[in-house]
Amino acid sequence: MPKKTFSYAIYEALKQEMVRDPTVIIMGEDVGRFGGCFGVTRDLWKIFGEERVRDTPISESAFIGGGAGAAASGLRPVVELMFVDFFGVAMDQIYNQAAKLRYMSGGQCKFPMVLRTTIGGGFRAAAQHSQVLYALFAHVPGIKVVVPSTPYDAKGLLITAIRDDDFVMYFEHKKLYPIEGEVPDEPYTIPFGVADVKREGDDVTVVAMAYMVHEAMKAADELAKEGISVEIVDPRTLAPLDTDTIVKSVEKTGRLVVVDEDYIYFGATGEIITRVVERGVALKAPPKRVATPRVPIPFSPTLEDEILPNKDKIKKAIKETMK
Amino acid sequence: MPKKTFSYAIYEALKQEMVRDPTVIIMGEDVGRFGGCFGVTRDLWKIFGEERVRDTPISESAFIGGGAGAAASGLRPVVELMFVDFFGVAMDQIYNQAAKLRYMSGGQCKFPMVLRTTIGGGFRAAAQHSQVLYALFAHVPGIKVVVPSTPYDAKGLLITAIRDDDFVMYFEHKKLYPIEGEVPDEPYTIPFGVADVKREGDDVTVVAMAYMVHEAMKAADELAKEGISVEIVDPRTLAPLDTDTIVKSVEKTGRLVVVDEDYIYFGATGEIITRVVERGVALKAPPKRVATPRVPIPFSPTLEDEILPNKDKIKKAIKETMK
Amino acid sequence: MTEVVVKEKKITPEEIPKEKLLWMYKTMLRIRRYEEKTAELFAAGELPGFIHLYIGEEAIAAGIMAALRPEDKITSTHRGHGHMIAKGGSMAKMMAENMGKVTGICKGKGGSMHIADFSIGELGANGIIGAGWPLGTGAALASKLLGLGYVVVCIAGDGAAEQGTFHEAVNLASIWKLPVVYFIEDNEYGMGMPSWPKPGDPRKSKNIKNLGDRGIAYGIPGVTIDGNDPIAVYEAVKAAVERARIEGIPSIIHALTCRQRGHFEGDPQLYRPKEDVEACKKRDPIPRFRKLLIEKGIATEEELKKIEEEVEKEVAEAIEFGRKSPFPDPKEAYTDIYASEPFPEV
Amino acid sequence: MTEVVVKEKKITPEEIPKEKLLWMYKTMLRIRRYEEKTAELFAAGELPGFIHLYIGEEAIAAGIMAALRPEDKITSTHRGHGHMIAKGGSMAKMMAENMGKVTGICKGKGGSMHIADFSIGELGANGIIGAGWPLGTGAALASKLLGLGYVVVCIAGDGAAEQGTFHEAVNLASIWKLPVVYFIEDNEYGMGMPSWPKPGDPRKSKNIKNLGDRGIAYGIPGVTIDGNDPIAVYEAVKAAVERARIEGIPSIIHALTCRQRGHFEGDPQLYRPKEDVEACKKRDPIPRFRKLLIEKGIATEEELKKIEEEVEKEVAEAIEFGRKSPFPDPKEAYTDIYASEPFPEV
Ligand SMILES: Cc1ncc(C[n+]2csc(CCOP(=O)(O)OP(=O)(O)O)c2C)c(N)n1
Ligand SMILES: Cc1ncc(C[n+]2csc(CCOP(=O)(O)OP(=O)(O)O)c2C)c(N)n1
Ligand SMILES: [Mg+2]
Ligand SMILES: [Mg+2]
Repeated sequence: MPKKTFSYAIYEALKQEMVRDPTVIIMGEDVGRFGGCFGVTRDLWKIFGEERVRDTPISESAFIGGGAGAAASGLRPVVELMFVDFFGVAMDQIYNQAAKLRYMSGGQCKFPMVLRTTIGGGFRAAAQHSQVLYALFAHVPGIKVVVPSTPYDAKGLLITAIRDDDFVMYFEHKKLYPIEGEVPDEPYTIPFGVADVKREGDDVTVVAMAYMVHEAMKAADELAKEGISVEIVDPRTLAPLDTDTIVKSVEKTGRLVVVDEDYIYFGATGEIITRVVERGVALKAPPKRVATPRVPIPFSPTLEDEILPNKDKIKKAIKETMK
Repeated sequence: MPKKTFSYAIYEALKQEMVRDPTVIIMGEDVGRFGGCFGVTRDLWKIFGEERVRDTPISESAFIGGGAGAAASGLRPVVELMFVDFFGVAMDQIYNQAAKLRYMSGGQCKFPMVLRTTIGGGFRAAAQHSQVLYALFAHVPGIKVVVPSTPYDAKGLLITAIRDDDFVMYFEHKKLYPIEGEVPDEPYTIPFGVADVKREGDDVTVVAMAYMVHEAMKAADELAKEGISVEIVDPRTLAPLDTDTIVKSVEKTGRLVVVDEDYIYFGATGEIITRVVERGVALKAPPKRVATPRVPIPFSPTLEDEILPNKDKIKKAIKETMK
Repeated sequence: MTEVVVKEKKITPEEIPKEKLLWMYKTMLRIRRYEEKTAELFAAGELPGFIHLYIGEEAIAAGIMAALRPEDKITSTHRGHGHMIAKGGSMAKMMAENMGKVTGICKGKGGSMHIADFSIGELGANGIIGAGWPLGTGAALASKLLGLGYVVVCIAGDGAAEQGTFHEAVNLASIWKLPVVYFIEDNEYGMGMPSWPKPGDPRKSKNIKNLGDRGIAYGIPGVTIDGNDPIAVYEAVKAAVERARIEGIPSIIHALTCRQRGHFEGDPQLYRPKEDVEACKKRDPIPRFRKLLIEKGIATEEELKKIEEEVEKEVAEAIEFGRKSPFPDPKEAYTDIYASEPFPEV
Repeated sequence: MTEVVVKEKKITPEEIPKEKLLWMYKTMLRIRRYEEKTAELFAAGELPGFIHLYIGEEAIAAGIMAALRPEDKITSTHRGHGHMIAKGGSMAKMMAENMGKVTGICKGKGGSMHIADFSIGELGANGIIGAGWPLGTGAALASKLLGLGYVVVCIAGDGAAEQGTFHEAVNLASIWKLPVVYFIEDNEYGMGMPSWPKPGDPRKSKNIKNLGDRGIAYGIPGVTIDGNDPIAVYEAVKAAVERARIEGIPSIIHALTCRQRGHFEGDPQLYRPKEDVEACKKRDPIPRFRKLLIEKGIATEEELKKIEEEVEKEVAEAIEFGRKSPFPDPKEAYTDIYASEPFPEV
């Protein structure tokens, strides 16, 4: 299979879906001539024209709400929120409108809209350009939350998202863009709600998402040398969340570490641990979480490195469950 | 001690703090001549004048962000967001500005602002006027999250909030407003991060917040007759969360049910259960949660009653942990 | 502060076909009677939740819809019963909805603040002030890109015009040349907050009276009109809709009206001068329009009486329909969230 | 579309004290040299994160601050180095901040997008476009209610003027009569999106050229000025600040300038016509103002040379200070979140 970057896999999915379905359009800040803040949309504006690849003013409420209105009226917009950190200027259109209008109308309309956004720290981009925040959207009803970790997943999940008749939020970790992996040339879909066991193992289950899958993989590689066998489960979507696969893995290993770059409290780590323990799975050690503390992301490298989860913190947590 | 309603307790706290400290001001939609959408601010505009009790246009970003700017500049604003459901039009000013500017500036400024807001269903007010949502604010850094359940707590916690030099969000469940309880006439404070055991018991620990404390109390009363002894812990603040008190209770009872009117996933129930299990507390039965499913709050009484947590659902969950 | 400059009407009643004039009258009346009964039912405890009545503002809904084609769309507000009726929605299904019945237009899931009928281009009331501006703008984008030829009228209140969404949406439509009209119903209050000072009350929610002037901020036409005259509304909307449909030029229309009742049912209006309510009732658009129809010889007393009887009957039937309908099955709470149901978890 | 109507200047250079003129010149130059070095340091990998340079826009910061009193305050943006320097902030502490050092003005926690110095009334750059409009409005409210007598100038870009926060904040200040000035730096781009069409690029982010006209929408004065002329900026701000301070009348000032470099360092500007960059460089405010000072006999070559040398030295020292400073201790990550520390949990 050809190797492609995560960024290219997304670009390819967008391009193929735009070819397939003329109602797919792209909107956002600098998704056109700039090629996207991170270069993901590249030359799509040249291929499909500026009617279908629309640069917007800095008016997120208008173009996200506009995307919802367009989705309810026959278009299939893929809207870009440049950084998830900016969600606060448009949250009402996201969670009260796009997410709920179908229900409130008794199912009269649908919202085939995808909201792509970028997440993640490590770029010294400080408190308003480094967050993850997907737990906020998984908390409220009416939103499907997609968190790919590999180029293969990125393409398949994005195509599913675009073809889905519901409102989907699709989170791209900025550190993943240059990562390469095998990606088929033809379009394919990956169903929502199906976790992927990214690595099999017997001693400890690590549930990790997005870029943290890669940090967990490194940790597992190193621990393998120490004789600890780690299984890594990547949920791929947080809403719906594939509890069965996670539980099955923990039933096998008896140990659970959840790794998440989002803030630690009231988020994904607590949810995933609870999904397991409420099923009554027998644990050999208390479950652990490795996540970002409830601290605004600091700018200085020494400070940012202190708070972000990474391979070493994951290793430490895994080892603690083995004591 | 005199009996007062929850609503009056809040009013009294506001009045006493405005008398004590001339820098305390109130801002929000119809907090003045209307007396507040739920009548909480009553005649404060007459007592303190319309300079200190300011009616705003329907511009939540402007007056919440304005509150933050004023707080950083010497005022101590108590701002009202009429329903928490409206947070989406002003979330950036809440979570990226008021909550983070102190940190980003290296501690140069402080934000003695309180954002009061109302939560809760049961009023047939449908999907955009019935939500709870406090978990969203407890997830992100820089916000203190206060969730009173009784008139006594309401007054003491609000006075603490107003005197606190940090940004505090204060959540008032609409069903609590008419509830009466003993409230001292003089001002007093209740520290943040200290849970209150609202009822002592031996068999099961129920952690409940806001109006759900009362549903849990009713459940406990009924179960007492069946010989089940329920301990009810009210965290009172979610950030900070008094894990110690909760853990101590579960260590005693060995059983845990978390009751929350907020949406079930990626919220408070998962967080509280995880706080307990990650400490390795031995449980006699899997922990349980009773919360609102991830469904927009429906309008029709039959539908809304179906999804909201209540006494009977709490009883059922408690009994399941006793099997 | 600018003085209100209300645009001079150019169309005379004689230039409008009689059926349209009678349609407007009947529409206003249908709304009025529906709302009056709603007030009674609310007081009697038959309508759960929040209810915001349109009484006194009927000329707007009638005038707007008289200027639209069936395929044109609107976005509406929490005060949306009138928009729904005028756009052609079923009174019975709306009444059933507001009673929380399964036969309601939204199956009882939305209620008064969320009534919608996509089949007639009523894209939804909204519980969030100002949320409709972007949503309608997006619907206009779909019209343009898919070549569907419809225009969207985003209707919302004077209060909604202070939300940031107004600014963003109008600017977007202006630069993208979308077929949309932004219609501001200025009923002089946003809940308890007056649009501009009242006797003994210095508060105001804006510093200009003529919100039509805001068109200048976006390089589009804007106008302030008498919102209690259905012909003035019809004329302004007709012109704006034509510009929008043919040239992709959006407009702002600011219509002056007033709220005869409280913000919501049960509001004692303690914040409001009594004379203000009286003054508003004097401006009632329905007797005024009725008088005009008679005086100009457009309709006879008998014709109007007949309309009035038809309306009474329709409203009574709507109530009957609602009352007889069952509440939804509780398990219906879990459907209609996603189009791709069943969803693995709620 | 409206044509740009740039307000005629009334003040002549001769009417301004020489020290102020020289201060403006020096300030512009201090910003320029600081930014040039910043570009070099960024390219060399000495500055982490995102860096947005102010090169070409210096006349605005110099002109604004020349009109302010020390107690007046500003809110700033991601492109805020120039505002900080002109307001009187320490170059050295800003450089240290941008290097992520503990001696930085924000202890290394904020970085370039969040530099702030409350001690001089610089209430903070902001990573969120448009966030400063409400924040500054609130600071103006505090000035009014506490009788502090300062005025706030909210400075942000043309892009920021399309955010809903602009609309809400300006309306609020207008009805509340707050001592605030909304200053729009129109550098013709918001990232890669032009303010109005460029050769071969039909895009635009607004449909009017003269954003000063937006004052009409709020019933306040608005003006569009030449943002590359520090005297024009000084004049407009002086008038606006006086109105604000004495009468509580806010204003909108729209200043036309241009961005000589990419949106952020590392931006190859592929979306931008090459001629546009060239044209912008030709409009450079610094040589223009220098020429004026010489031609009008206000300053001699020697005087200006001396200033230029001082500036070089100051910048060199700032870099030196930054370089020599240590990075913060990692545990500092957990402090400064709350004023009431220690907080029980992070
Ligand atoms: C974002 C938001 N803020 C506040 C409210 C509460 N609220 C409901 S109706 C209303 C007044 C709306 O005024 P206007 O837009 O003039 O409409 P009117 O009720 O006068 O028809 C307010 C403040 C809301 N629903 N949404
Ligand atoms: C709410 C928000 N949306 C988008 C961005 C991304 N962004 C950063 S700078 C910028 C352009 C800002 O343009 P303008 O306000 O004109 O300021 P300039 O950079 O031209 O000085 C954009 C879109 C952001 N930081 N915040
Ligand atoms: Mg109104
Ligand atoms: Mg710009």
